[in-house]
Amino acid sequence: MNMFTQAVWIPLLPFLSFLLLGFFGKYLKGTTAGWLATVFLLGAAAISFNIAYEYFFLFGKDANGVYQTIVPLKMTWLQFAGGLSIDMGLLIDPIAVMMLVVVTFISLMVHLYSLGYMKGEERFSTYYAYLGLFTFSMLGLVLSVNLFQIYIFWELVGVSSFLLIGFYFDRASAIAAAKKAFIVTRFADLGFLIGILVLSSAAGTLDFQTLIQRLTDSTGEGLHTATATGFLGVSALTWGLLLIFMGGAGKSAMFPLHIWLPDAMEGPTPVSALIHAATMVVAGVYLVARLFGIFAFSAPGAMEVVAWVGAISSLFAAVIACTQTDIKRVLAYSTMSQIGYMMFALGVSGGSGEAVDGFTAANFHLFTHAMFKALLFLGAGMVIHAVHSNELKDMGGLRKQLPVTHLTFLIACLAIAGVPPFAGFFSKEAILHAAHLTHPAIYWIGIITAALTAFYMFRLYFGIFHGATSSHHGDSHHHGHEGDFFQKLPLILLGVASMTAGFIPFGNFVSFSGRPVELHTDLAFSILPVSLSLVGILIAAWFYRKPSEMPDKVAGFFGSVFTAARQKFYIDEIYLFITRKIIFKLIAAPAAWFDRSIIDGTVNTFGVAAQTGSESISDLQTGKVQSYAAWFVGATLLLIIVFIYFIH
Amino acid sequence: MNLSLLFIVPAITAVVILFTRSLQQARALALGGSVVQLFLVGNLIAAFQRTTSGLGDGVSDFVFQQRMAWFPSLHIDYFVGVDGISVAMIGLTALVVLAGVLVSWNVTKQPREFFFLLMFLSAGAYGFFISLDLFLQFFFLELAVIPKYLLIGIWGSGKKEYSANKLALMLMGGSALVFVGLLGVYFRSGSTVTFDWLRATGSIMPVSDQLFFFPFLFLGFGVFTALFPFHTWVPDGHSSAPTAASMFLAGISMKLGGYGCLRVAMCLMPEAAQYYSVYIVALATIAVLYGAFATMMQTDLKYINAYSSVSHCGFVLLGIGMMTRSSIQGAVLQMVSHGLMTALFFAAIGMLYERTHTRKVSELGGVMKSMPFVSTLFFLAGLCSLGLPGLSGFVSEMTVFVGSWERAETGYRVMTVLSCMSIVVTAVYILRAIGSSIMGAPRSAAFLQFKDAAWNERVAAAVLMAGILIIGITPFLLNQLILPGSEKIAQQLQRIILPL
Amino acid sequence: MNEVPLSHFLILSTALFFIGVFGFLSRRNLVTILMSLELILNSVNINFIAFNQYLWPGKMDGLFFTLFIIAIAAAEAAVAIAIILHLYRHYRSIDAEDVDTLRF
Amino acid sequence: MSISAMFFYALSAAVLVSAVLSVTSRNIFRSAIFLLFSLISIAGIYFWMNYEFIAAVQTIVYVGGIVVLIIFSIFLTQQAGVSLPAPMKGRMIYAALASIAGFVLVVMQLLAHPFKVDNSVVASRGIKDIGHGLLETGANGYVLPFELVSILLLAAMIGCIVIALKPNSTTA
Repeated sequence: MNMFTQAVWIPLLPFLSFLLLGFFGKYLKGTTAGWLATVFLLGAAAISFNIAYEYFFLFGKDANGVYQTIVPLKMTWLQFAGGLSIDMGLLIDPIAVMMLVVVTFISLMVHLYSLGYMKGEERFSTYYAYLGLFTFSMLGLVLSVNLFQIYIFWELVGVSSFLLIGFYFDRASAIAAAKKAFIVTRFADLGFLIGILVLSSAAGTLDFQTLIQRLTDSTGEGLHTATATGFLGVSALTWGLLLIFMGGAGKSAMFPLHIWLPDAMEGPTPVSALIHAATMVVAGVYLVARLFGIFAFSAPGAMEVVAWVGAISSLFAAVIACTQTDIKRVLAYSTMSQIGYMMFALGVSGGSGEAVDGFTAANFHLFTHAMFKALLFLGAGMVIHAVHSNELKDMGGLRKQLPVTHLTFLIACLAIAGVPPFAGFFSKEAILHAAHLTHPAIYWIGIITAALTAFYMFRLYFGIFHGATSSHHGDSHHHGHEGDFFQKLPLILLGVASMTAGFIPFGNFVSFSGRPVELHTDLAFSILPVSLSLVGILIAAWFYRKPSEMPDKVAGFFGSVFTAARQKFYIDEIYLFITRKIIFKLIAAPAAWFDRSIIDGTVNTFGVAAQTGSESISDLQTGKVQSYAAWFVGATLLLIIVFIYFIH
Repeated sequence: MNLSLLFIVPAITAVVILFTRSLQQARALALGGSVVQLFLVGNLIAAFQRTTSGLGDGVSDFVFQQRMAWFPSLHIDYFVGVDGISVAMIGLTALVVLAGVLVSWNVTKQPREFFFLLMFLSAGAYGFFISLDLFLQFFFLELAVIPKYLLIGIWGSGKKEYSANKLALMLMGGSALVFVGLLGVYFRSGSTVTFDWLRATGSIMPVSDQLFFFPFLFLGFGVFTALFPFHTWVPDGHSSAPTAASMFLAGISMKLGGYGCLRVAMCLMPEAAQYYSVYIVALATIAVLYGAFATMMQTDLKYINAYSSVSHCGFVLLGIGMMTRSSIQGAVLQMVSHGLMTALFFAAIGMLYERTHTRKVSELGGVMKSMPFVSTLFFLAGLCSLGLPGLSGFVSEMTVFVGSWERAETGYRVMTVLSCMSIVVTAVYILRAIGSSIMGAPRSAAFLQFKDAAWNERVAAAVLMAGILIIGITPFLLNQLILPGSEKIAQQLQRIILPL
Repeated sequence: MNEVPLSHFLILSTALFFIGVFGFLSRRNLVTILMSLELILNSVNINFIAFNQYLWPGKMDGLFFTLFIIAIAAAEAAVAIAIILHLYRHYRSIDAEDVDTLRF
Repeated sequence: MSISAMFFYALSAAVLVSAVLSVTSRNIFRSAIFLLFSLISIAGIYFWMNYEFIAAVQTIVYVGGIVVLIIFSIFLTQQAGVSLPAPMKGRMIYAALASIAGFVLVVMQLLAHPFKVDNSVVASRGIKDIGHGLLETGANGYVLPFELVSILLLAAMIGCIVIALKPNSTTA
């Protein structure tokens, strides 16, 4: 079993690359730093794939054919005096291995792609150092054995995301976006932290395995106390899980904590592909999946919330995505929408029966989504490099100029739209099937979202690669090459993955019980979603393939709804109102004023009182000997009288 | 290990510095003294580990005890000894003082007196942490006040006279309260008068006396550690003080208070501590949140760090007030961690100020380009302050939170949750400060010309960073030092012998 | 002389003492203040002599004290007058009200 | 009342009257002269009590020394014939009240106190005895204070010279 200790190198290699580049990066010329980091990551990816192979095919199963949870390494990191402890270690189970593969693979692709994309940047080595830090943190998160360990790496991915979003730190918008991302997720993490405290105090442990075991054992004491005590009519356990989910929702940009994700597109595009599409944003899904047992068995209420938040986010984001013109923002909302899919897939599945397939479906979608969304972002990066703009209106007719990009982008669009036989089709079908079983309403939301997804993705596709060549960038032909081989390679690899990932028998590897499950692909069931997706694609083609008046007419038809969607339903404004007007004006400013005026004022008043008091007393000190004598005589007499006649 | 050396070495260094002729000599001596001190402290830690490892797990005793009669007629002894907690605090002091000497490398105004006072201060702090006799401890506490007044008044900036007066008077007021409390302990605990900490903890003071004297001791030490509402010396004092003095003030001096609250006030009067715990927790929560919110509105980097110190020291008091085993452990961790972090923050602010001559957030910007090292430092200090894992702030704050959560009463839960909220507010103000002073476009062409940190600044930063990283990445090292001590204190606090 | 009771001596000396006090407090000229001081000292001397005579006639301690007081008074007067002259040179006045530099 | 007693009361009256005049006169020179009378009357009381040596010392030191010194200082600091500035009224009233109050208080106390008058032996107080007493080193000897006073006088003399000397000879 100890062969899995090698997994420790998976996060450590990127970390070493971070240290190396962080300290000595400035001495490396050209793309050396990038190559160094890529080599390190290649090592990590190789180990991940090796582990995946060994786990899934050789040693992962126990005698009954069930995938085991293996903890090859665990050490006490911080022992609390009260009995809890934060452990650091490695936890290998199907979802962790799946995530290892995803993270290292996408990260490797991004490393390769950035060699060309970021070439000539002033802080090239810093960029790679940050990438290393991020990859390290994300892998650490994936491998966590302990609720607090996951929180630790959770924060670390947050800060690496901050660093990468704010990579162009001389742009005010980049700083604002980075701050926003960090603060919003931090706010969500507050919930996470309190959730951890609630769960740990109920279970008396922070260790995942023990925690899940104690909180799902219906005869155990931990579960009993956690459900018996409550607050506002909701049991402590449900509160804890909801608060933890709040953390997950923040990281995964679920409504209403999503506002940071579109802004996060200020970062370099490969970063968006890595962090804000494929890996970090699915951490919330991963977290819920990690604690799935508790959710499913002990807190169905919390599951319900997860399902609905996911469903609302997916529809909400899809609507907004239809109206945005910045291609990266469209992709960002699309990401949010797809994560909503995964989230409600988890939410709708129960702890047993056929519904539990939702768990597998969510992870499957996570896997396929990582492939095609990373591909979409990397493709968008190509496009943006070609036209030097993020705006859809500056693009058009680029299919000749960027053939590889065009082809791979199309594959990714087909995949995300759920057209068979591309990857997205399979995972989406599984999700819709799971929803159909338990939550028909969410199933319909899913269907509508799927159609919208097809529409806005092909709106993007046709807008970029078809239609009139934008006059604005007519001169863009002379830098019309698509970048070097190493930029194209990731596109091709990801394109292949997007085409074929659906055929992986995912249910054989990842399931809640550890036993293989058969994911549902049923022709009759698939007709509706697929045909709706095709309708979406056709409408997009009709609207955007050639310049047409239809989009404006439709926009006019929807009127204020369209405007609201375009303005992202004013969520940002609401947040601004809360922060600027309430927190700053009504809490922070009064606090600062109170401190300076009242508290400091009191202190100063004491000072002034002492000073004036002593000054007025010092008037007695005239320097005139006779007045002293007068006081002396008078006081002596007084004392004599007092002592003789009043005190005996 | 002779503990007396710990304050004798800096004291001798201080005196010898008075006889130097130039800046070069003075600073070399000060540096030498602090390096020797660091070795001494390293030796102390090693010796401590050796000695206590024989005692078995979880046993905490004061080792290296020394006792000599000092004022026999008053039963005042020269009595010193250390446990894990004091060793940790001594380690903190050694690091901060060394860094403080290094960042003051180019003090031009009366360097001899400056370094003299700095070393003198450190002698006071060392003495405070090793004392086991309450009077001796008070003596060292007072010793560490006056030099601050001079450091701020002479080498400070801004409205330095005002700040120096305010600081000295408020701290003196705190000491006066402490002394009243100590007299209470002296006369009322046990059958005979005693200032001996060990004896006083062993005997039981009548509860009515505890209830009367506890507020004196706690509030008195609380003034030192910026207990709300006695914190207002902190912003003014820190902002006017020269860099090294700020570092010392926030890094060590505020910890004298926390240490006193824990070691003296709480341990000597556990019953009163139980009784007042809810008030302590409430005040601490106010300090945590209120300090954080007040920080959001500050525009001067030093004020930002000063107010955030109020907030962070609130965690120390929160941990102390919660009185659970983990929370006490967390309070001690937070003392060490905050000491290092805030010293680093002040050092970074000092470096920025030295070059740009402004501390206003609005007048800075884009210094990352010309001063990557200083900026990274600033950034790391900020991240530590907002509790990023891998840096020390995370470890200590989480321990405080976990410990606080162990109190299941609704009121305590509410305050714990409120205190947790500060992690968001902290993120807001730290990122605002970083975003507008470090990042962004360079404010002017002059901002591209600044020189990055010099060797002395780099070493100073490295010393503090090393501490922060060691605690942040391998917290178990520090933890094994302080865990037995915290357990013992928690046990003492759980002692309920007489019903209230 | 024994028909005069001790108390009469004491009343005399008390009266002289308070006349001196009155002068000390009310006069403004430093020389007159010094003169009032001499009266006060003399009242003390009378007391010493009277006590010696009436209460301890077998001893001479009161006498010696009186002697020493006179000697000290002489020294005091000399120093005081030196100071007065110095002040006069400095302030061109020996008014006690004008001499008030001894303050905060 | 015997003649002797009447002598005492007359001398006392002289002492008090001239003392009062001395502290109230507006002419400083007259003040000094009244002081002189008062001191001489006190010397008279000492004579009347058979303390001839003290009376002599009183006459020599006070009358011959101090008063003369005072008169000299008056000459040095005061234009003759110029009357003194009027004392401040408030201070004067306060002084009078305080003095009277103090006098009453003390007199009340000493009248209430029973002094144990000793009529036994009267020690011989000749010059010889005084000389022995002053220079004796035994239990009743006063040689130490005597020496101290002599040092004090020396110090006073040097002090006077130093103080009264013009501060800077070059400016003189």
